[in-house]
Amino acid sequence: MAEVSRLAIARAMFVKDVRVEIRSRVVAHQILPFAALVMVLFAFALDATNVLTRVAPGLIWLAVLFSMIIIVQRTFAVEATDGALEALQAAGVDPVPVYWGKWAALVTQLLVLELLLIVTAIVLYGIEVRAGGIVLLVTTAISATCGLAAVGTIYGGLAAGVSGRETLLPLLVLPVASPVLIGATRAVEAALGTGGTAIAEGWPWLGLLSVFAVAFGVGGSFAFGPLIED
Amino acid sequence: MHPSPHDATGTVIDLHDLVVVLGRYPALAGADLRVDAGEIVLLAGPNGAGKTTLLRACAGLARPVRGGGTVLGFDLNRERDAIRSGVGLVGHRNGLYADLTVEENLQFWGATAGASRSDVAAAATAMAVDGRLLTVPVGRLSAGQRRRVALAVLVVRRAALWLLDEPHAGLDATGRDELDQLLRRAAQAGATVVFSSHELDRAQLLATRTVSVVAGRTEATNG
Amino acid sequence: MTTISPQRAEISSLPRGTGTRATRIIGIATIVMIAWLALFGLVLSPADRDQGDSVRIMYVHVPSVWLAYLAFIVTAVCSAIHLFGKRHSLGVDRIAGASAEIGVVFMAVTLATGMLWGRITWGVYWQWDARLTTTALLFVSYIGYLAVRGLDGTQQQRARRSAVIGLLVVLEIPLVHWSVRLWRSLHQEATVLGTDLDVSLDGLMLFSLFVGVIAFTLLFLWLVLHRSRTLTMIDLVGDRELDRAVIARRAEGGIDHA
Amino acid sequence: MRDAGFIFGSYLITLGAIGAFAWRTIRVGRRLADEVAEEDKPWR
Repeated sequence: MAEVSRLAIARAMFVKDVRVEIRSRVVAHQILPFAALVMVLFAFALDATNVLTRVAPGLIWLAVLFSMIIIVQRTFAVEATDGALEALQAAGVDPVPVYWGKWAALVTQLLVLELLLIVTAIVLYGIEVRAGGIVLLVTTAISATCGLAAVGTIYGGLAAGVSGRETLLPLLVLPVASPVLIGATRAVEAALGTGGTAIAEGWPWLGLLSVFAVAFGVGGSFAFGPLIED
Repeated sequence: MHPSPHDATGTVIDLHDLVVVLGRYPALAGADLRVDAGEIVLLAGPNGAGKTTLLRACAGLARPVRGGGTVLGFDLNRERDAIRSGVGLVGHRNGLYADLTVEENLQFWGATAGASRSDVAAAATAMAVDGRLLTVPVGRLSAGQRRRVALAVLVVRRAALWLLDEPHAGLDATGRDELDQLLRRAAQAGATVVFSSHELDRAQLLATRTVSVVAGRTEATNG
Repeated sequence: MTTISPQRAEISSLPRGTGTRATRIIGIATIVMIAWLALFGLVLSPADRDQGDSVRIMYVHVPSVWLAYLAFIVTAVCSAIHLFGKRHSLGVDRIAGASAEIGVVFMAVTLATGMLWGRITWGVYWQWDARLTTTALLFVSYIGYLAVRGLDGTQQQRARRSAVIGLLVVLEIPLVHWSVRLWRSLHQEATVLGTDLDVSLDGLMLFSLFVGVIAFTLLFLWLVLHRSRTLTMIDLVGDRELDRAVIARRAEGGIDHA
Repeated sequence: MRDAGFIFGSYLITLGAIGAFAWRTIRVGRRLADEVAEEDKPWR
């Protein structure tokens, strides 16, 4: 068989995932509303508005983390329902670009989710995005998302398919993702100036997030194949 | 350099004493299978005999805990990737995305195998997938139509060995006859076909040889 | 007859089960040293000038930390050996599994004794210190590792899957540590443990801590030997059950190929 | 001794965990050892 370029497989995988979402609208019609609802529930739990503005960055990332678990479950359910992930294995398709493709699709979905959550926080929690912090905000969102998606895709592959494994996903993902929660929250605090933090305080966190994304992106490329093997 | 799968000649499957475990249950308890190029082999046997697992093992999917051999000339335990790229398995599940159209599914699988757009169109024609169906989401197709799309994927991937699990299930009489024709044509084009069925009489119309699968083992019979 | 009976005699003089003469010696040495540690820590040692009596907890806390991290290092190394070694040895995988179980138990001990020490010293059970937080997340991660080991599959599948997870956790540790340290350094001047643990250790204290570390290392060795042998037997029993199931399955068909 | 409860508690936790884990390991090991043939045990 002709050697297929990894990039071509990854692109096919990405296009396919995005198309499935555009057709099915599960993320748009179910998971995004869930995430927004979580933001409302945070407000009920934490009551006072000044508390909410103070902790808004953390709440945004918490909502991202929990929604991501559901998105990952959904995106691998798409693969598992008609045995497509198994068919990919059976066809001897290189798992590395499969991982990249699914990673890219997850990144895309998470970025949309984060945009929605930031808007929700502006509306509901009264946070304000200052002009100087926009660059930090955007770069933080991108690097944190790359890291989160890398972790989510690794363990999503392991949890895919076989029943009884879905419950394992949060247990595996959340401890690994905690540096992202810490880093992304502090960086967004700096970007928004929450509690009087300066923008400059955010940059070291961006370093952490980038290193995390690279480490788990590379690690996932190697780990994904052995983990989806059944 | 890989030999082109369509050139597979001689012995395509040569497996000995396979034991495959599902959970803790030995679905295969020492099965042997030998298939030559160009054959259309029927795996016959009651439900639960291990036909599905045997097909999955041949595809390099179900890993044997004991036993081994070669598929397409590659070692089952050590060269699974090489086996997989030459083998096509269609099981109870078709490996298609219900939300995508027939064409998009074929293009996706074509892209993973490096096939061109014209290959995709040709494959659809070869498996008698109605041109009007190309733009219909797979989720809206009938079972028979879906199976034909799944077979078209094997054509797109240029699989040399077709492993089909109960391909006749859920099809009406016309559908079965059409399927038989398609599979004969695929065999003439150079593919080797191994398929399973629990309806012996019907399936023997297609098969050039029958292998019985009973209680996780195989037994050659004439057919 | 004459060749068999001396062997029999030798076997019966060995400890039962997973024990051997070596593990028995290690076991006795461990008990003696832990007894000394308890005697010294609770009775003989003086209270610390700054910390008071709470320093006594350190004599069991520090060796448990050491053991827990030692166990995880062994798990990581064995995972790597399994994955990158030519033989993909199942024996190494069982040592990784046994070691992770031990690590989880002693991580729990570490966290519990650490909290008690913290309650006395800081007045709170928990501080968001880099070391504490990393330890806690490591603990949870290895619970996940053990859950992955428990998934269905062949022994080879289990070994490969858990080895991959074992190495991913190694990737996680420095990132967690870095993130928590960066986080706390922005809010406080220094880590709590870093300043407070500067106790003036006199000779006997140092000696006892040393004894504790040696004792727990031996304890680890003893536990890992026993536990990995037990895991070997679990796999053997699994193999034998499979043999039986294969025979039973063949009998179902009524075909006798043999 | 001040905070004696905490201090004795920590020793109890440590020694208790060691004891419980060791006991369980030995017990499971012995039970299985009776089921497995001597020649299958590499440490024998």
